[in-house]
Amino acid sequence: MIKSIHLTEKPLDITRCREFVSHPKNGAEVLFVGTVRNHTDSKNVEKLLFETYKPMAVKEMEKVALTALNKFEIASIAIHHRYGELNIGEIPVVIAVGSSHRKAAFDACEFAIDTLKTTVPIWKKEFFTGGEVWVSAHP
Amino acid sequence: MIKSIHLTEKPLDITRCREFVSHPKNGAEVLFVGTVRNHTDSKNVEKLLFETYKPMAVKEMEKVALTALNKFEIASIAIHHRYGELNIGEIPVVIAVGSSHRKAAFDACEFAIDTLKTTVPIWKKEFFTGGEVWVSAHP
Amino acid sequence: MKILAFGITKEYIGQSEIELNDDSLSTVAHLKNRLIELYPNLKSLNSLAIAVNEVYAAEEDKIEQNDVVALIPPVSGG
Amino acid sequence: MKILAFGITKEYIGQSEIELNDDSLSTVAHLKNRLIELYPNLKSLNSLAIAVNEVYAAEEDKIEQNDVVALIPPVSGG
Repeated sequence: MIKSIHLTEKPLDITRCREFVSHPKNGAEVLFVGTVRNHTDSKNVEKLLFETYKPMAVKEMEKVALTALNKFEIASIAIHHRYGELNIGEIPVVIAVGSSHRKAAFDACEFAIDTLKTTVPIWKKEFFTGGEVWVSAHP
Repeated sequence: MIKSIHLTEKPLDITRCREFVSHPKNGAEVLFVGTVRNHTDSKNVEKLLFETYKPMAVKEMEKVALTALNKFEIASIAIHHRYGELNIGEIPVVIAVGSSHRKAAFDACEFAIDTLKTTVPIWKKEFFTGGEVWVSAHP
Repeated sequence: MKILAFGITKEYIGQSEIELNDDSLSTVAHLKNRLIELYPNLKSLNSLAIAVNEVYAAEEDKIEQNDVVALIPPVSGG
Repeated sequence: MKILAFGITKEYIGQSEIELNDDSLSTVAHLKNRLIELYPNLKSLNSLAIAVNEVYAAEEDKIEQNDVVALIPPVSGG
């Protein structure tokens, strides 16, 4: 059960995530990298603020990692998330999975990002020209 | 239709693949990184030799990329493969996909590696202690 | 008890932390109803989960005065 | 015509390239049968595809004397 959980204000290091899950027994690594988009629907996004309930978020990230390790034939997983203010193109999230089965690696990585987006207490506020909105707050 | 195809004897550059598919409009990047495993079934692999029919392999890699771009809602794809002699832990293949839809990015990346493994004329020879074998050649 | 507010709930409540001392609030459902009475904007949210001591709680879960409660509006990480 | 051999087929044939000049070999299927007669080990393979001018060919495809043919045993990249 090899996992790396990291919730930080500093820039994420994709290479570090990949190297964490890499192992001579594996053979397959799948990575998901989220980046800040310059638009949502028709609005131009200028920057994002990520807020978090840090101790709980870390626990929930641990749960996502453990569930992925139990549910799929994978050897290792890294889930790193950033918070604070991020500009366009910056990286809020990196998930890396190591496995000897590439299908399991894809499935586990997709499961991890999907689950993170529904369970981990992190909130995103988008800033537009002349406006701001908490994403997904309202119907 | 943004694609990067590369078939080389030199080490692959994962960061370069990711940066190629990265774009402020995207938001999601999925990468597959293949590494040389130290074992196949019960045998200890010492090194691998990748041979290729290079002009045809490049054409087939182009086809994989174009098909992925047409079949899935993705913006960009990089397919880089290495040939020659590789040691344990080295990287024979990197596939990176950029999209604004993360599910499409996962699906396209998995499709690309699955298809590459069945259509692109590249052959792998495994070297063990006291033996060598062309992978998948025989039933 | 101590109640932490995050994301949009922090804006609705006007601060990131409030004290609410009321022995009659024995379950998560009671507390949630009371908070919606106090801050009606909370009703406008897509969802409002409650965490007790850093773990998601169910509506029927009991709460104690020394628990740390957190308001979890719809999350949007990743 | 020029015939290129890769992977294990190069070992079976003993070289990476042979010349085969025979006007009667008008389709991919004919050529494949002839090659298997000449190098019976080819029959042991999981599969043997033929590329003509760097494109996968079907059994019934015609071949010309100036085509470049390649033997494609089971691929194993990635």
